[in-house]
Amino acid sequence: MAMFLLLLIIGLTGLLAFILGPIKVLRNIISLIGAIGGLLYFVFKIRPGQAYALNIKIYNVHFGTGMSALSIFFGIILLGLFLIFLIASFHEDNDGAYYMFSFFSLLGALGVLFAKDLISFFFFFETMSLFSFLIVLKGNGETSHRSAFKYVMWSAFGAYAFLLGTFLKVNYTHSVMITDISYLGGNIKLWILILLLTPFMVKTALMPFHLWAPGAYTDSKDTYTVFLSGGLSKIGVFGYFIALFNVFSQIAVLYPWLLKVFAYIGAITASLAGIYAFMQDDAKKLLAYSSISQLGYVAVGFGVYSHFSVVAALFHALGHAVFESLLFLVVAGVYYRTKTHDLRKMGGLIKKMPLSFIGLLFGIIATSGIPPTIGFPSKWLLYEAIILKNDLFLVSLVFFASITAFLYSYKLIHSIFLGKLHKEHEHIKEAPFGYGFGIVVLLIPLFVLGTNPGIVVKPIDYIVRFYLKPDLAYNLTNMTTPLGHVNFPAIGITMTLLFTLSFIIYLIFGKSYRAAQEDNYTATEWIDKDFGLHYGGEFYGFMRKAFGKPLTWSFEKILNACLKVVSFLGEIARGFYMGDARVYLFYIILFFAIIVYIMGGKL
Amino acid sequence: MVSPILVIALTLFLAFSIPLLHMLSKKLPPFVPPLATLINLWILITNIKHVGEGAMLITTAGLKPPIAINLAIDKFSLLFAILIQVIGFLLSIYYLSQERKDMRFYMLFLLNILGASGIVMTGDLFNSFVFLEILEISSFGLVASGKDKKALEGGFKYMMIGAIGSSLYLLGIIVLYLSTGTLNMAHIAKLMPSIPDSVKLFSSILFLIGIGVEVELFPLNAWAPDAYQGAMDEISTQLSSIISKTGIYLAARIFLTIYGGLYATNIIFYLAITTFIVAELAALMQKNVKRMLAYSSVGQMGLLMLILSVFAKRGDVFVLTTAILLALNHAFGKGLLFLSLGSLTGNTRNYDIEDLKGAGRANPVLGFLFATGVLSIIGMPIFFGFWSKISLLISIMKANLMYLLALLLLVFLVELYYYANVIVNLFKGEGKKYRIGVIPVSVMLLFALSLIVFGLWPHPVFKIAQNAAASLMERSMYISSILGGM
Amino acid sequence: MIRRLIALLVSLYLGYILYSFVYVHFPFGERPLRGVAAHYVENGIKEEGATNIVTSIVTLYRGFDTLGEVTVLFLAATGLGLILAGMKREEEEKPEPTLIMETVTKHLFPLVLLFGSYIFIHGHLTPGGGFPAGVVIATGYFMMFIAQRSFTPSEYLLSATESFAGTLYVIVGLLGLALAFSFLDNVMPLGIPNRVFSAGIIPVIYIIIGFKVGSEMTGILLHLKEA
Amino acid sequence: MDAGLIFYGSAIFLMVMGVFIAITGRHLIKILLGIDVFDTGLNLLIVSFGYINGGTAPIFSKYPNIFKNVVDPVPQALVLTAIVIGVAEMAMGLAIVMQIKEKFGTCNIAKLKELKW
Amino acid sequence: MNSLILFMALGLSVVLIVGTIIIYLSKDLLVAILGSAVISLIASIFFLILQAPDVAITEAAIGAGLTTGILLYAMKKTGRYEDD
Repeated sequence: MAMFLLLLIIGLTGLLAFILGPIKVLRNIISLIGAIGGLLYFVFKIRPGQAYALNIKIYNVHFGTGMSALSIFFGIILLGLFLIFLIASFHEDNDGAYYMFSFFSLLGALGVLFAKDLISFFFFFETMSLFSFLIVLKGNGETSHRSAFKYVMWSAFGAYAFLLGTFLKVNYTHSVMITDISYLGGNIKLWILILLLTPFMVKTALMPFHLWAPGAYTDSKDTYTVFLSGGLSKIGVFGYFIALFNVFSQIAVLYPWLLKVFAYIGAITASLAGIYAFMQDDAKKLLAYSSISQLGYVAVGFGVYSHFSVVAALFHALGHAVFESLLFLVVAGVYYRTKTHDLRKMGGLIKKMPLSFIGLLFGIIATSGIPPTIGFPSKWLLYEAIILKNDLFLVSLVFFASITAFLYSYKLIHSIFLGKLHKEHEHIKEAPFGYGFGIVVLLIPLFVLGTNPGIVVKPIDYIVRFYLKPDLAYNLTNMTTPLGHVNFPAIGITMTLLFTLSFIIYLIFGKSYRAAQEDNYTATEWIDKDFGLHYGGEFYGFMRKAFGKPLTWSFEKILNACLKVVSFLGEIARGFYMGDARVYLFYIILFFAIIVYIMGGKL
Repeated sequence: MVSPILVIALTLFLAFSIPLLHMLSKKLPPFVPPLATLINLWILITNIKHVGEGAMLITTAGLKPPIAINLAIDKFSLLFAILIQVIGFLLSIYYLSQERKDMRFYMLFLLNILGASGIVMTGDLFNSFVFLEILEISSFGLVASGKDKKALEGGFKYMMIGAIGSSLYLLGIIVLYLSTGTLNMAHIAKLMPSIPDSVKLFSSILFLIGIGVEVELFPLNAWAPDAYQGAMDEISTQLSSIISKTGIYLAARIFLTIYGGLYATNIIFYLAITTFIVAELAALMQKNVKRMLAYSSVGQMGLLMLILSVFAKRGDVFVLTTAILLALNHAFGKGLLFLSLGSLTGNTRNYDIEDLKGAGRANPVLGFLFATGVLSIIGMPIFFGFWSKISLLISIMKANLMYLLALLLLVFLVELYYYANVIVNLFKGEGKKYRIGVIPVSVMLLFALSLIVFGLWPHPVFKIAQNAAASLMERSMYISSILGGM
Repeated sequence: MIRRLIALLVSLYLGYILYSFVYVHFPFGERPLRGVAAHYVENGIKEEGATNIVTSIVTLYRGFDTLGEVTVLFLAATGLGLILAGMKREEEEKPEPTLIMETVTKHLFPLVLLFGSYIFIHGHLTPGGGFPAGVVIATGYFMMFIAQRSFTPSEYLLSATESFAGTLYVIVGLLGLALAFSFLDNVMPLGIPNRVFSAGIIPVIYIIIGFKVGSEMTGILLHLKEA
Repeated sequence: MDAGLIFYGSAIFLMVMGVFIAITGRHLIKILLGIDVFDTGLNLLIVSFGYINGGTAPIFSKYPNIFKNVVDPVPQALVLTAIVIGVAEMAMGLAIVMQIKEKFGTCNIAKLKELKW
Repeated sequence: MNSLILFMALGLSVVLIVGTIIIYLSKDLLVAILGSAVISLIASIFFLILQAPDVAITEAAIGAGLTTGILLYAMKKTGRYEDD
């Protein structure tokens, strides 16, 4: 019963937030109470293994909804992130409907975690994508309606594929519950798996299905992007786990090539998205592509399908939730103050927004997977797993992807915080409390889990151990795999020591000196005082020239091609109704004649 | 107990008396339709408990069925009768808010409701032809009553096709009469085995065309988009919610009860699929939102006929329950869409997508109503449409027509494409703000609320639909309860 | 041109199919009197008292159809009025009726009305019932519209008789329901066949239909004249 | 040639020609005429179905002696209703045609192309 | 059905066929309307031959009388000749 109570709490708070829409203060308090209540209730009341069978006898099928440990893991991530998003969102001016939609999208996401049968899975999955679509539609950008349209189309594409997969499964196994189908004959089970996987590939924006993600992330409200990219994409990862373990556990035996393909898609997504990322001049678009690329790693982790590669994938999913939302939160704070996302218009904000700078600094360190932070353990485990599988091409691809990660993170921090402060930004203050609180709260797990990952690896290992032979020895602070041993706090401390040492050396012996704007060779162009000679814009211009040509080709072209085919069919269908009533009458007579001719034999 | 024949007698009495009331005072006629539909609703509801197993027999002219005409009301027809009265009542309340119309408009509307409830209740074949004529003449009259170019053109086209369609329906009835000797539906159903095969086939083709025109099957539905688009918004609501549902009832009654789901049903199966695909593809290309809704409702009718033919191939109660769920969802959803579209465009009858840009933002209540209608028709979770779509897919899966299921999902994607396009355009940019009266909004809110409430707790609707479906399935029970062992 | 040819060919093919089907299954005149028709013929007079079986079928056995049919006519009259309501009346001159026309129609008109009322009063005895009677009365008025210089019956009166007759018809039906628990039942005494005052409510119904159809058709013609 | 050919033949010919005129007529009233001819043909067909060889009209004017060889009365009753319905449709159709003439200015159905595609 | 009536019916059906062809061909609507009146009249006679007096009177009154009247009124309003 606990699960329904939780969904009820969240649903009711959503409704209350809508009803109290105009009274801002009351609405904020109510939603805050709802979110915190939901989180606490979830942490204390929900236990793994609690199964609830709510049998709505609609189709003599009962919506068995139960709790697996994995759902708790993702549930906590979702509710935590939602709380952070909520606190930050109070600074933006949102109306009651916005909060209702966000609460209902959370409700949908939690419902997906609890669902034990495919139809209620679909029900909550559709609720989640419907209400997040409505929020993206309410977004502020002028292209937000185009990206909302793409978002709903892609998630519907995924949802209908899932529905087809469900009904194929039910047709062959006569049960709508999430049960194993690997015993089925023929390659129908392959089709069912691919169909069931599609919505999750769409949700985690894997390469062919990622077209909606940049638009949706950039055009939805800044704070909601934190929840959208950090929280809702985790449902995709949860879906991977369900599809690859609960629904089709013998996949490694029956279709190993599929897993290899899946891993390679993940790797290609990671690297290509990374390249796209550092091409962007809009901070949110950059982060959107970075989020896609990080999720690519998770797909690689699942693709490799060994025990600790899946652990790495789940851990990376958690890491992604932490550092990606941190980065989005910082950019949101910056936007709150400077009212722009354009990297070219920013610069030198380090003096004005020190906390955001620190937040972003550790965020990008985590994104590139450098030791003290949460990004490192999962990356390390991932590399170990791939090397163990001795698939060298995959390793080099993933390695290339993490190089791009480093490139776009540096561009981000450089363009926003370093360089020269623009004139109009002189007076701005630090990001308000909401963002600051979120940054601080997110920094804690960044370091704590970075240095002693055992806290999180224990529950994940407990989950994955059930399906794959465990070959990872670990305790709170260090891990040993067949290839090597690592002690995370040690590496963390050495990295920070090295970093501070090199910083001190730079300060003392550094040859750099502060030059005024005019003391500069400007090829006879007169640069007046406030023209920001800030190297923010064409940061990787030469990269774009080098990679530019192949990158202009995109999946959009395939989409437009099949759209053209459909509209051609539409033209034919439309042509039938040509407007002249006599022709309509002729259709009836002709139809009568044809039917009689076909049935002629028996007349 | 109040005999349901009063539903028809009273509606007729009030329709005839409108001119007399008009002479008393100009303001009286608009109040007659709500009164009439309310009384009918009351009569029908009191009769729910009397309709036990099989059909309730109400005789006319004091003689037993095959001799005289009789009404045969089973749970299936009672459900449709109540649906017609409910939507009729809501629409008549909607008309109250509009400025004083010509009194004849209310007479036509009332006679339309009479025709629909007549078809739903009658147990006699020729009588259904007469009521079908009443329904068709009053509906193309209502369509043409818009009096502008589009309305007149739509009305004329509907009239032309409807005239030929109903004549062929009459020929079908006559052929059945000649081969069985009676005009009573139950009696014909009983004597069906004695009819030679080719007569059965030819008469089922005639019925296929006669009812196909009414139910908008593929080659016969060319009139539908023009009539829906031409008519005024409340009339298109009436077309989509009342008149097409009566067509579905008639198709179910004739093809399932009389023919026992044999002859014309596999033609209908392929026709219905083509209707659905052609209509949805044509809707994709529309720039005019009203014509898009027209094509979409033709597509939904194709879906309904598809479900009926699937039942005829592999019959079980669940498939028929889906048909009823789909009919209810389409009646309320599409009705809401047409009504809110009217107010969204401020009754300027200019329905271009570009002019609708931002209208949802400008008047949020109407935007919410239109969005509810669209989301319910598409089948989104919170709304009633979800359950009807899921049960549609399950029943097709049960008939294990897997390729059909995949095809339907593909076409649902197309449907989502053009609906999402409308929703997105509605809520972006700056639109004009229109003032709408309290009554129209409250009527639309009722439609929307029913969609949401039944979406969240579909159990009661499902039970009602299951009873009605069960009673339609028992063909022999229907025959024996009417003819009483004749 | 080809389109007309194809249309002709297709309809001819359909005609051929229909003819061959009908020729095979329902040969002309060979069908025995069976089922419901046999019942009507045998005890039509006993049950309904009217010597004209077709009339007893139309008004009583299938009286509900006729009620529907009357509604259809009523529907046509109101629909016509509604659609023609907004027409602009262009005043074109009406040709001056000659003296002969005027006087002849003036005298003929009452005879036509008499003939019409004869038809619906004897509906249950002689062929022809309420509908042709009403139409005959309407053609009488039609003749007056054309021939007379200014002869316009008051629309007010026409629609009053029309709706009054309609309500009366429903009341007669309800009478049947009240007295014999079945709508449109023949509650009045059947009397001796072949007499004017016989066959229960059939003459009553036909008189009502006669008035109703007469006023309706005149109404239609009036609307068309003035549209 | 037997009687059936004349009655069935002419009835079906009327129906065929009616549909043909309705399909190829350019003027709206010509189309309505086509539909009217089709209806008349249909009514004639229905009544000729009802005819029984050697049967007389189903009216027993000389009451006491009821004779059995009577024509089938039911199709006649049905046709009575069908004729009236035909005229009702015709009246409504003409009203619409008159309004179309006023609003469109022409009665040529090819010009009625406001609603297409 | 003695042969005299049959022969007359045959003659009438020929008139019928000619009538429909006239309706089809004539550009002048008045001729077409009168053609349809003739068709109704002949149909009414056929009804008589087929022993259906009720239907004959109704068809004569409504078919020939009223429909022609309505059509003539409509033709008055919408112009007599077919404009292409």
